[in-house]
Amino acid sequence: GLISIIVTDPANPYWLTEGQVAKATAESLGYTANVSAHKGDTNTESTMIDTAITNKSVAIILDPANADGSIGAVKKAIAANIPVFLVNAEINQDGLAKAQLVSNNAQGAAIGAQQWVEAIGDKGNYVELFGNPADNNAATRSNGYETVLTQYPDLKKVGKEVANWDRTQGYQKMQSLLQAHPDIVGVISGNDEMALGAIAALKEAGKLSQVKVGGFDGSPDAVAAVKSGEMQYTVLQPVAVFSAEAVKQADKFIKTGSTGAASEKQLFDCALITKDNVDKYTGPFTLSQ
Amino acid sequence: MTQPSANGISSPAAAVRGTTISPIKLLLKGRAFFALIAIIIVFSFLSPNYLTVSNLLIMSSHVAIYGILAIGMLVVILSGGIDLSVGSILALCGVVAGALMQGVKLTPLGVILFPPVWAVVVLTCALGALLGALNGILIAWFRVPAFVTTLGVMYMARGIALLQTNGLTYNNLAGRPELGNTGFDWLGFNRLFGVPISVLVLAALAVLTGLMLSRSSFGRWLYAAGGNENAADLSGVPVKRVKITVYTLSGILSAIAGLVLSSQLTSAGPTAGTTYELTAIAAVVIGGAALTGGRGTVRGTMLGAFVIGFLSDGLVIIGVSSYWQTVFTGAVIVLAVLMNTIQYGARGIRQ
Amino acid sequence: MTQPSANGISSPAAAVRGTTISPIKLLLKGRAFFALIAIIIVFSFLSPNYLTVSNLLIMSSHVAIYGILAIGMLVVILSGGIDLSVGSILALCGVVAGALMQGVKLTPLGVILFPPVWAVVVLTCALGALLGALNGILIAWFRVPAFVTTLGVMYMARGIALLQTNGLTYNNLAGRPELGNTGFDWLGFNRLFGVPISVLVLAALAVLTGLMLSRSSFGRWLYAAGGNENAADLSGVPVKRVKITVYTLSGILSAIAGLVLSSQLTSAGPTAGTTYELTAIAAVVIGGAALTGGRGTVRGTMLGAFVIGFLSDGLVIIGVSSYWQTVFTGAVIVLAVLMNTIQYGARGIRQ
Amino acid sequence: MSDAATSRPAGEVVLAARNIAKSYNGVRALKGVNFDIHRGQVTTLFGENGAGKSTLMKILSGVVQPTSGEIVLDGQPIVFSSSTDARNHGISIIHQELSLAPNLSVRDNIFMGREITGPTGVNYAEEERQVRRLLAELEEDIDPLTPVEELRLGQQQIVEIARALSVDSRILIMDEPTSALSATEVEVLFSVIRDLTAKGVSIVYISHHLEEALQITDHAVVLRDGNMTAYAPRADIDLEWIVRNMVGENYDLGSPPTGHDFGPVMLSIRELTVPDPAGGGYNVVDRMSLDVRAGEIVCIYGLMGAGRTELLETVAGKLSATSGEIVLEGKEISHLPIGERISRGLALVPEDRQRYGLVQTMSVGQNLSLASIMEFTRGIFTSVKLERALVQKSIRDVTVKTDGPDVPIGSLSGGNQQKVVIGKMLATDPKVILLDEPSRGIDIGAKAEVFRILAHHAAAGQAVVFTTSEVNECLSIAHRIIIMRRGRISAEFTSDITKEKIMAASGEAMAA
Ligand SMILES: Nc1ncnc2c1ncn2[C@@H]1O[C@H](COP(=O)(O)OP(=O)(O)OP(=O)(O)O)[C@@H](O)[C@H]1O
Ligand SMILES: Nc1ncnc2c1ncn2[C@@H]1O[C@H](COP(=O)(O)OP(=O)(O)OP(=O)(O)O)[C@@H](O)[C@H]1O
Ligand SMILES: [Mg+2]
Ligand SMILES: [Mg+2]
Repeated sequence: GLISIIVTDPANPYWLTEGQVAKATAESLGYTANVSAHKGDTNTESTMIDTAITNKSVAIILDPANADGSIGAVKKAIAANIPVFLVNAEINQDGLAKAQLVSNNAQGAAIGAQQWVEAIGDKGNYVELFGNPADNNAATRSNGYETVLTQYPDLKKVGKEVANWDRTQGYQKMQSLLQAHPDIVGVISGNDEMALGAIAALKEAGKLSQVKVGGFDGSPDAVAAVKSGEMQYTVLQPVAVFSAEAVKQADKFIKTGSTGAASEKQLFDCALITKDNVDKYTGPFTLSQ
Repeated sequence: MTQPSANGISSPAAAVRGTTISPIKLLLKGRAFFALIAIIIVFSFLSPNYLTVSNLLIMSSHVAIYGILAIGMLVVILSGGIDLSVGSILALCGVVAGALMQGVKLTPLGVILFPPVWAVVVLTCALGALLGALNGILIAWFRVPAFVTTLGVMYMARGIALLQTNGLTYNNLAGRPELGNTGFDWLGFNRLFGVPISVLVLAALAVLTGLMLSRSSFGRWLYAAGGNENAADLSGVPVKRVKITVYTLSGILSAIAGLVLSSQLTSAGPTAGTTYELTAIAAVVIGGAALTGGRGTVRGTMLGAFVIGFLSDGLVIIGVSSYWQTVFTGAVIVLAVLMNTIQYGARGIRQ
Repeated sequence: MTQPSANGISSPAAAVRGTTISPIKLLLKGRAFFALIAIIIVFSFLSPNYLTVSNLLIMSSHVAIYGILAIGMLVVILSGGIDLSVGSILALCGVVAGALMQGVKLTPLGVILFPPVWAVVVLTCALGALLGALNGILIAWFRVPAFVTTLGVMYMARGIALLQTNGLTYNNLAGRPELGNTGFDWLGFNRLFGVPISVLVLAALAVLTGLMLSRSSFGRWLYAAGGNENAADLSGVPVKRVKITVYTLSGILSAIAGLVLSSQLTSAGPTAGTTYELTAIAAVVIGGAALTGGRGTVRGTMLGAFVIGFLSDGLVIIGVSSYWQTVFTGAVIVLAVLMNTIQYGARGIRQ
Repeated sequence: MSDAATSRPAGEVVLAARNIAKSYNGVRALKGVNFDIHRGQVTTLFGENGAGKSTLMKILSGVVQPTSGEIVLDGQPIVFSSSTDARNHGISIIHQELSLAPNLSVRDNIFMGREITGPTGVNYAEEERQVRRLLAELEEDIDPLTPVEELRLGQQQIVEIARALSVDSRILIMDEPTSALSATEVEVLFSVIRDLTAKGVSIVYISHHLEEALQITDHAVVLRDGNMTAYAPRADIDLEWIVRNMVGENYDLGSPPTGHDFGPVMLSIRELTVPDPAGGGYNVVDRMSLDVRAGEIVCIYGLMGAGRTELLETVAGKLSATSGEIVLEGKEISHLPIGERISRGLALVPEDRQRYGLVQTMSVGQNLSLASIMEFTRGIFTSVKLERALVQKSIRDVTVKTDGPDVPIGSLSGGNQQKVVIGKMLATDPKVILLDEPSRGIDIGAKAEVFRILAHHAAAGQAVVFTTSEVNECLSIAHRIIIMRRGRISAEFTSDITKEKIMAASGEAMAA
C-alpha cells in the first residue's frame, strides 16, 4: 500500500530528514511512500490530505502545519478511514490521530537553557530570537528558556525578535539588535537557522568572541558550528528516531489494528550537542550512543 | 502584455452578434484551454486516480479558493490596476469570521453574543468590502498607485489579523446548536447534487461576473476605463466610481474566499492566504488578460485557475518530489502561454 | 499608475538643459524623500541608537540587497516589463557560488577543482545573465507576457536551487588558503574607509546605472521603448535588444545580490530571497516609477529602497512587536506615497 | 430640443465665450477671447498651430476650466463641471486627438458612457442598429463589432465623428475632424453637416484645410496667439483674408523647386508585394515598382485604403514584404532592421503621430532627438551639448512653438506635435525621406515651411516621397505625382497636370 508522508518544507534539513527517514522506513517495510510538503499553509496541507485520500493511501504520516488549523484536515482523513500519525508537532485535539510523536520541546529547551547559562555565566544582558509565532513550538521553547533563565536574576533579556526560523532574518534582526544593545553577552535562539544568522552578524561586527550563541534542532550546519566553536551548543531533536517510529507504528496499526504504544501522545527526549560529544554526531540528526 | 487583440471584448461582441456559439467554441477561444487539456491527459496516463469524478470534484474545490480570488483580481486588472491585498484580506476576514463564531463579548453588558451564521457571513463580506473600498478610495481619489496602495493594505490587513488572534488559529467554527449558530461548515463540507458547495459558489460567482462584464453598462465602463482612461472619462464614464467598485468587489470576493477556506478547513488562521495574490494574478494572466488593463475574460481566468490547480494537484498525486513540483509548475506556466502565442501566431498580437 | 508626469524624465531632461542642479534639489525631486526624512526623525526620537553612524551603515548594508535587486527591477520596469524572478535567481546564484566554493568534482579526471574567488564571481554573474537573458528572449522574441515568463522562471530557478542542494545550505564559503580560494567573505564582511563593501557595491551600481540611464544612448532607448514601444521601434530603437538587455542586467544584478547576501551570511541556501521581488518592486514604485514603463529614476528607486529598509530596521530597534511591525510597514508605505501625492498636488498628475 | 430651437430666429447666438482666458502653468494659451456660436450655422475657427483653438473648444465643452471669463448659454452664464455636464446641456465635441478605447469595438466606443439599457442589461442589438445607421449615413463600411485598434486612422476618425453625431446635441464642436479623411469622406461629412444645420444644430468647425473649410462655413473667426484677431461672415471672406489674418502675410505653397538636376536613383522599389497586415488575405501592395532619384520630390496620391501607408511602412521596415526588393543607393535593404535603414539614410514620418510618432513620457527635446541618438553619442555617453544644439536646430527648422525643449510633449498643440515628428526624422539627415500625410494638422504657414524644407532637402540632393489626401499639395511641390489604387500604380503625372485628372485617376470622381 501507499503511505503518504506530509512534511513542512524539505528546503530545511530538519524536515528533509524527517521525510527521508520516514520514506526509507516505509519502503523497508514493503510500502510505497510519497513525500509532499505543505510549507506551513493549512490550505496546502488540506489539499495534500485530499490527494492522499484520492491516492487511496493506507496511512498518512503528517507533520501538522498548525496545532488548531490542522484539526480539520486530520478529521477529513479519519472520515475517509485512513489512519493518521502525527510527527514533530501536535494538534490541540486528542483522539483523532492514532499517535502523536513529538520531541519534548520543553525538556529540550530546559537542557539548552542550562547549557547556555553554563557557557555564559549567570549575569549580563542577552537577546532571544523567536521562531514563527504561528508555530506552537516557538512559544514552547521560549517558555522553556524563560523558566530556566528567570532563575538567574542578573541575566537580563533586553530584546526579543521574531525571525521566523529564517537565517537571513536572524542575521538582519541580530544586526539591528546589536545596534540597540551593543553590550549583550549572549543570544539564545529558537532554532539553529536563526542562530547561524546571528553568528554571521556577530562575526561581521567582530563580536563573536564576546557573545555566545545557543541553538536548537541539531542540524548539520549547527553541529559544524559547534565543532568549530562558533556556537556553544545545540539541542538535538530526535527527528530521525520519531519519524521512523511513526512509520513502524503505522505498519503495526495496519497489520494489527493497534499502534502498540501506550498512549497517543509520545514525547521523545532531546539531547544536547556540545563540543564534547559532537564527534558522536554520525548522520543528519543522529547522535550515536 | 501580449494577447490576441480581440480577446478582451470577444464575449460582449459574441453576445450581441446574437449567434449561438457552442460551448466548445467558447472554450477553444480561451488561451489556456489547450494547456488544461494537455495537463488532464498527461496526468490521466500517469495516475489512474487522476481522471475520476471524485478527484475532479476535489480538485475543483481546491481551485475554488484561487478561482474566487482570481475573479476579483480580473475585474481589478481589467480596470488597469492590481490588487496585492487579496490574500491578506482573505486571512483577516477568515479570522474575523472565526472570532464572530466564538461569540462577541459585550463587556458592559456582560453577555456573549453569538451571531447566527448568516450574520457572520454578511459582516465578514462587509469587512472585505470596506477594506476593498479603502484600496479603491486611495487609488481613485488620492491617486496613490494601485501597487503601493494594495501592498500597504496587504501588510496592514495581515498585521491586524495577527494582532487580533495573537498569531493563533480559531478552530471551533462548527458552532453549537444551542447557540443557534451552526451551519458554518456547510460552505466547505456539503455537496449539492454531489458537487461541493465551494465549486458551486465559484461557478455562480463566475457566471455573475461574466454577465456583469458582458451585459451591464458597468462592464463596458470597466473595459473602457482600462483601455483608455482619458477617453472613458471624456465620454462620461464615471472612472473613479468604477475603480472604487472594482476594488470593493475584489474585497468582497476575498472575504468570500476567506469564508470558504475557513469552512473547508474548519479553522481560521492569520497566516492563511499568504502569496495567494500571486497565484490569482497568474491565473488571470495565463487566462489571457493584459496587466495593462482593458483585456481579459472570466472564461480565460477560470481556465487559468484550473490550469494552475489541476497541475499542482496532479503533481502531488503522481508523487513528484516537491522540488520538481516547483520546477514543473514554472515550466508549465511558461509553456501554457507560449503554446498559445505560437498557436495564434504573431497576427493580432500587439505589445 | 500615477505620478507627476515630468518625473520620469526629469534627469535626462535636466541633462539636456545642461543646468547644474544642486544635490539638494535633486533629492527634493525624489518622491520618497520626505518619507525617508520623516522616518529618520521619528526613529531618532524613539531610540538613541538609531541615528548613529554605525547603525546607519548597518542599515544601509541591509538595504544593499534590496537596493541592488531594485536597480535591476527599475530598468525592467522602465522598459514596461516586470521581473518576478529576481529573488529566485538570487538564491540559485547564491547556491551555485556556494557549490563552486566547495569545489567542482571532475569525475572522469578524478580531481576536484577549486576555482579562485574571482572565477566564482564571474561564473555566478554569467549564470545570472543567462537566466535573465532567458527571460528576455521569451519576452522579446516569443512575446510571452513578462509577468508569466518571469513567474515561470521564478519557480524554475527556485526548484533548481532546491534540487541542486537537496534542500541543504552551503556553509563553508570562506575558502581555504591552501586551495587558493579565500576572499569570498570580503564582499559581506570587509569595510573600506569604514563603509561596508556591500554599501559601496550598491552605490557603485546605482551611479553606473544612473549614468547609463541619463547619459548613454541605451538609457534613452530604454525610456523610449517603455514610453511608446511602437514609436521607439519606428525611430530605429532596437526594442527587442533593449528588452533582452534589461532582463539580462536584472539577472546579473540578482546574481550580485546573491553573492553579497551569501557573503554576508557566509552561507548559501536555496530558500534565500523568497518574496524579495515584492520588496524590490515596492522600492521602485515608492521611488516614483510607473509600472506602465518609461518613467522612473535610479535616485527615486534608491530612496524607495532606503524608505523600506530604514523603516523595518527602525521598528526592530525600537522593539515594536512583530505584528505591529507588519501593520506599520503597510501604513508607512501608503503614507510615503500619499504624502508625495499631496505635496505635488493634483497638478501634473496624469493617470 | 428642437421645439425650443425652432422658436428662435436664425443666427441667434446660442453659446458664447466672454473674455475667456486660460493659462497652463503660467503659459497663456488664451488671453481673453470672445466667441459666439450661432444657431443653425457653421462657425469656423482659423488659427496657427498653438493659437489656442483646441483650448477654447475644450473650455466650451467642459473638458477644461477657464482661468477667467465666462460661458453664456442661451443668455445665461453657466459653468460646465465636466464634459458630461456640457453634454447634458447639448454640447458635444470631436477631439483633435482621438479619444477612443482601442480595446473596444466601434459600437462600444460610440456608446461608451451612454449605454442603452434594457431589462437584460445593455441592449447591444439596439446600439448596433444605431451604429449601423450612423455609419451608413457617413457612407462608411465598417463593421460595428471590429475593435477600434484594427481600424485605419481615417476610420477611427469616422468613429469619433459617429460618436459625436450619435448624441442628439444642439451644438457640435469639430476640432479638425477631417485631418485623416479623404476628399470623398469630407464631402459626405459636409452633407451631414448641412443636414444638421438645417435642423438647427450649431456647428463649430476647425480645420487647417482652408479651402475645404470655406466651402462649409457661415462665419469665420481667426485666433492668433490666444487673441481673437478677426471676425467676418462668409460673404466677406476669402482665402487670402484668412491667411492674412492668421499669419500676418500671404502664403503660397509655392511650386515644385526647379534649377537642379535629378541625380542617380536613390530609392528603387521593385515588384514589392505586401499582404494585408490585418490578415485580410489580399495584398495591400501588389507587385509595385517605383524609382525615386536624388533631388526628386514624389507625391503619392490615392484614396483612403489605397495602400500608401503600407507601402511606406514596408520600405521603412515596419512591415515585411512577401516578395520584391527595396534598394537604397544600389544596396538591397529589405532584410535590414529599422535602425539600420535609418542610419543608411532612410527615414519615415509615420501617419499616426500618437501611436507611432511620439513617446508621450518624454520631453519635446527627447522626442526630437530620439532617432538620431547616435549623432550625439561620443563613446558610450551622449553629449549634452551636441544634443542641445541638435534639438535647438530642429525646433528652429520645423518652427515648433514650445516653451523650450524640456516641456512634456503632451503640452504642445496638435500641429506642433506633428512638427516634432517631422523634425525628429529630418534630424537624422536622411538621403531618402518618406512622409505619410505630413501636413496632417499643421497650419498653412507651417505647411509652407515644411514644403520649403522638403524642397531645400531635394535641392541638396535628397529624395523625397510623401503621401497626401489634398491634391493641391501634390500639385504645388511634387515633380512627379503617382496615383495609387488597390496597391498598384494606376497613373503617373508630372506637375503640370490638373486636379481633375488626378482625382479621376484615383477613382475619386467615380466614388463622389
Ligand atoms: N495641457 C497643456 N499643458 C500646457 N500647455 C498646453 C496644454 N495644452 C495646450 N497648451 C498650450 O496652449 C497653447 C494653445 O494650444 P492649442 O492646443 O489650443 O492650440 P491649437 O490652436 O489647437 O493648435 P493646433 O492647430 O496645432 O491644434 C499652445 O501653446 C500649447 O502649447
Ligand atoms: N484590394 C483591397 N481590397 C479590400 N480592401 C483593401 C484593399 N486594399 C486595401 N484595402 C484596405 O485598405 C487598407 C490599406 O489602407 P492604407 O492605410 O494602406 O491606405 P492609405 O492609402 O495609406 O490610406 P490612408 O492613409 O489615407 O488611410 C487595408 O488595411 C484594407 O483595409
Ligand atoms: Mg488643436
Ligand atoms: Mg495612409
